[in-house]
Amino acid sequence: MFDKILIANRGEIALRILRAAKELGIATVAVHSTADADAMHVRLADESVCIGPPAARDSYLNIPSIIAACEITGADAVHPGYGFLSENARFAEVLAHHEIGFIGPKAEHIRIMGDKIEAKRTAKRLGIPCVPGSEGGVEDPVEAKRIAAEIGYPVLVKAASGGGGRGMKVARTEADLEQALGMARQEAKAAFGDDAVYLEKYLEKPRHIEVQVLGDGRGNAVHLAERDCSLQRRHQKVWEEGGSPALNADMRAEIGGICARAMQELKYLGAGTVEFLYEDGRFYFIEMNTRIQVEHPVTEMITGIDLVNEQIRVAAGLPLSVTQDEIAVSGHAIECRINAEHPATFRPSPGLITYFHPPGGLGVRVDSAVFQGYRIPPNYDSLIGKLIVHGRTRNECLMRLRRALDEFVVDGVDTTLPLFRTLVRNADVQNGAYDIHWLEKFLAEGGLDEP
Amino acid sequence: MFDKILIANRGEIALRILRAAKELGIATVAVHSTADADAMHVRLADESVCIGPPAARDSYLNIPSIIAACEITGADAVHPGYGFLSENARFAEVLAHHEIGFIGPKAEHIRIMGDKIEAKRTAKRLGIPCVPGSEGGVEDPVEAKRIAAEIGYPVLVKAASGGGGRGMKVARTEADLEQALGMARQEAKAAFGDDAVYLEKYLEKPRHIEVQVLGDGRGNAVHLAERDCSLQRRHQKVWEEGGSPALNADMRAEIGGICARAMQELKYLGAGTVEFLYEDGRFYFIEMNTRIQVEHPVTEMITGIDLVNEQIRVAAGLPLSVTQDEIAVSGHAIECRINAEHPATFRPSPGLITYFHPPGGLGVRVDSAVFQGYRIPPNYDSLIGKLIVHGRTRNECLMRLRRALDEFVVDGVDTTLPLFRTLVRNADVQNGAYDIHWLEKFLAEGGLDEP
Amino acid sequence: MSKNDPFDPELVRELAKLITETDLTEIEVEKGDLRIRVARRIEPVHVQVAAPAPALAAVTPAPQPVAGPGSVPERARAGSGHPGAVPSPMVGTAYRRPSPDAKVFVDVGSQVEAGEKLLLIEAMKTFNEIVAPRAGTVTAVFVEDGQPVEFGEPLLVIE
Amino acid sequence: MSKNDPFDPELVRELAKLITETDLTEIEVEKGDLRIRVARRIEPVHVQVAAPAPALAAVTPAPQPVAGPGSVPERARAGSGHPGAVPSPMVGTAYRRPSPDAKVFVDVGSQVEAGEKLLLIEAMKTFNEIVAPRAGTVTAVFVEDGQPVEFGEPLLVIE
Repeated sequence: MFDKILIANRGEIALRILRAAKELGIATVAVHSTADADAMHVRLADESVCIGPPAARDSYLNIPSIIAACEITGADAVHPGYGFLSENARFAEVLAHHEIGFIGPKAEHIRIMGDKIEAKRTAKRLGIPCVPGSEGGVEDPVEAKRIAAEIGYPVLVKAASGGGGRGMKVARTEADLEQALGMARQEAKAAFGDDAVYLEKYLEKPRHIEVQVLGDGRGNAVHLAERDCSLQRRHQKVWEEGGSPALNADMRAEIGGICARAMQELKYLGAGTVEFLYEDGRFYFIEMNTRIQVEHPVTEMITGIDLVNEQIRVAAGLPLSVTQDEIAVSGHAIECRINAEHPATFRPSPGLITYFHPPGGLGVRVDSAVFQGYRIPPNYDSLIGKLIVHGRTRNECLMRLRRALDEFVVDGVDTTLPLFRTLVRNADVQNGAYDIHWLEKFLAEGGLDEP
Repeated sequence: MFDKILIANRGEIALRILRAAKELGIATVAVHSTADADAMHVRLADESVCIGPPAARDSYLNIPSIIAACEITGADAVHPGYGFLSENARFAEVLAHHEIGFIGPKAEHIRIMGDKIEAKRTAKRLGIPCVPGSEGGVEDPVEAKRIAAEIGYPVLVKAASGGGGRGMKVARTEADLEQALGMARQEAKAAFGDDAVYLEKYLEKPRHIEVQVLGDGRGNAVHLAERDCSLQRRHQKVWEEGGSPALNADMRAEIGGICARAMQELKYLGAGTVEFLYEDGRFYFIEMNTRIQVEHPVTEMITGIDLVNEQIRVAAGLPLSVTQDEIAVSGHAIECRINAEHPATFRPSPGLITYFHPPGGLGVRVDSAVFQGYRIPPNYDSLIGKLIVHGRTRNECLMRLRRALDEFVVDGVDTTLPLFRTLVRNADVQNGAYDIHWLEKFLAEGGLDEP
Repeated sequence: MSKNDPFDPELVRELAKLITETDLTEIEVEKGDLRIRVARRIEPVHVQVAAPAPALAAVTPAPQPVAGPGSVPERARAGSGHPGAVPSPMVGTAYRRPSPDAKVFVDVGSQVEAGEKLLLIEAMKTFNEIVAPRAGTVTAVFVEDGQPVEFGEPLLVIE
Repeated sequence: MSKNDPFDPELVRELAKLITETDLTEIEVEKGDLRIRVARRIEPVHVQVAAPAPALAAVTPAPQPVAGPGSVPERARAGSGHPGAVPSPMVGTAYRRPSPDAKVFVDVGSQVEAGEKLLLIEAMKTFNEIVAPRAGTVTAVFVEDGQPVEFGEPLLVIE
């Protein structure tokens, strides 16, 4: 096991990692920019090193500084958290070159999954379902119809050289297809000088469902069920829950099993998330994140497994602490990402937290690195805490979330707490009847204006 | 189900009840003394009624005021919490007379268990193991030896009319017995004018182990495993954990089964705790508490069952939400009672809390009704919060507790946090090697003076 | 502080007391060539008052009045500062007359003797007489017939 | 403080005492041509200092110094206020001489030109030259040979 872990991150995830290390009896080094000298994890760490000015490129993204911090403190491993250097294959390689452990996947897997085309090719090879399509240019309307019939309507006609929505047409029926094909070609030709187009399944109201996986790097890998992160705003997840209101135990076991087997074949190391769009009972691979995710506590609450602890274990060469048979989903969990932002305009609201009182009691977890008197710096993201609530059933979880949100007090800065107080009382949310467009629509329609 | 619950208590248990009611969608009425007008549960309740001056006898123990508060608010049930009126059979009867629900056991069971002799007689009848003894006066040394051999040495010779330790002698072997008998008789004669003595099993280093039970009042009852509350100071529990480090699964199932069957026979209603001394593999009934207990979260953390929720359910005539088969112990939990007291002298420290920051993260629960800016009144007990930590194993739980204690900040008043920071690092505590005398001895020997 | 100080510290203390009593955040006094300004940022107090309150304000309906106009705390606040206020000694329902068609015991303007009946408070089906603690004139009545009252809530004022 | 000061510092001390005693956040006094205003922001200061620090102090060993005497923050604090301080531009290990048996680049009393070598800082097996940002005299050196330094930590003072 490692003796001393350097935490190459900030905010709540830095504190999360610090907690896991402390619980394993491992010493901790906090590295921080000058803007984060007063951060909670810096105060709680055994040692701290200032690695640069506020700008992330000069501090949290500054590989030489972080390596130097390892050298002067004698840290034998680095946990990169999420964001920053967490999915930087070169960082993993530089650490390896300096014989410092990287608490994350193998560099080659980070690289593969960081390349969209390579990732999709690998997913397909591993038997992970992808968005079906023509796999190449389509010219002949007859062939197009055959392929479209195979993948099912609606289909999307896309310019091979395309981007930015130009040269994209939706065909909802076979009757539409010929015209869509013609128009897409014309647009593609005009926009890119290339009229090659291809077909892809078009998803109208997909959910975002992702599967948590863990691997020991030697061919043992498990899945820890799924999280439903469909409630998004500008592609940012806002509310995550597990299990998905859309899946039952059989569907969970099936998609989970596919992901676990894929990771076994890949000899994947550490924690990862296979992200899907889900519509009409079918999964379509989007990407794989090769790091711990913001919403990982949802999985921890329903499985009882400490994911950061497992990350550290397997990075140190130990086996996973659980087998697939021992992993069971118990109850339901929801996470709300509380941001220091205006709840309606979402304008960031950095500044001094003049009062902070988190909720407590049964089934309530708060992962937050802020405290009363903490000044949120304007240099980083606006996440100030995650409220994660567990209940024996989804309904109990929702009722508990409601009362926990009502107890949560943050003064001095705007927060998105009011948004969640509205969401938890919304009938669609209560029914789990939402897709990835729901929240944007709800906000556009003035959902927050209700009394 | 009830529409509106009046919470006839204060402090953290009042907030605990409020949370359970809110999660069930039930309206709440907080009643409070003038000293508690700013309490958190008063602020969070749907309605509040001031019922009297600070002295408990004029407010929290004032039955007419509480009934009047029910009348003017239309509350249809009262939850008494612990302490105050929670084990007052007359209160239960007065409520029944006013057709207001009492969230607690039947009055007759409160009465039986409130009477030490009647309680022991009932326990025996129900097959609950009691301290073995002579069941009456013993005069003849030969008979005494026969009985002592039966119950096993050491035995205690006790004056029948006795009290306060006078007329009590311990006989460790048969050789001691005759002398002990003679001396006890003499002392008893001198002290009480009555030389009748009886024999009882003497426990030297017992643990305090208690079994949580739940009944629906119609003959269905379950046990929810045990809590070990051996770490006590002046008969006040300080640290509680479950399961007991001294029991294995078979022993748990056996004593739990005995208690559950007893409660089935009694047709017990609501939550209760059967308390035992435990030594050398055997249990000896002390008493039964007919209420929710301070340390109930330990059981909630290892079983996932919300005990206050169950109390409300069964009081409203609903069945228990679980059967014995569905109750499983998962992991380990420890509760620390954080008091506003000097950690070494235990002198109460009421006053203004100038800073309050509870710990968070995975497996950490804080049940507390205090907040920054709250002034702890000098009129009531000094409990300001309970830190309850869960881990998959006892070791994980201890490591997590350690880091949670290190994160907990309470400024402005003295607290017992430093005591717990010492205990969690103590080898005996870590090994679970303690009995009911351990903590007193540890403190007397200057255990807190260590660096 | 010496006599030739440009100001009297007692004046500042007095203003500090006033600022507390009046719940103001700033007082400025100017007389002749003397000007004194005192201020108190509410935060610390605000914390006390505001603690879980903002969340409450944001999401829960305003606390239900037990009955009658305004919540109990509001009503209580109305007269509690008055030195002649008679507080309720118990929780219950207040009645101003001995029976529904009788006239009220007292009203604004009534002269009362010490020990004279002012109100009845019903609790647990028992009517409790509330009597005047001293002689004087009733200058305000805060409760209506059948209104619930809590402990310490001002019932009326005798001056 | 010189005799011809325009005010008596004792007055300010007196007002500071008063502001504490009265729990005010601001006092302003004006008399004739004298005006004094004192203020104290209570919260931020108090909170910053008090935050989780007490728990740390109570239970964890004092933060380990990375090496050398005193923890990095302590050392950093030592010279960081000085206007002539030269802060470290990087994390690494400081060396005061080009090789173990050479003499130091500079010492207290050295005259340096802008651009002159002051120290080496090793990071990732690379030695980085730290040069004087301006000419002057070295009046203090805060680092020892082989001492780890963090970003922004003062290395020496040039006056």
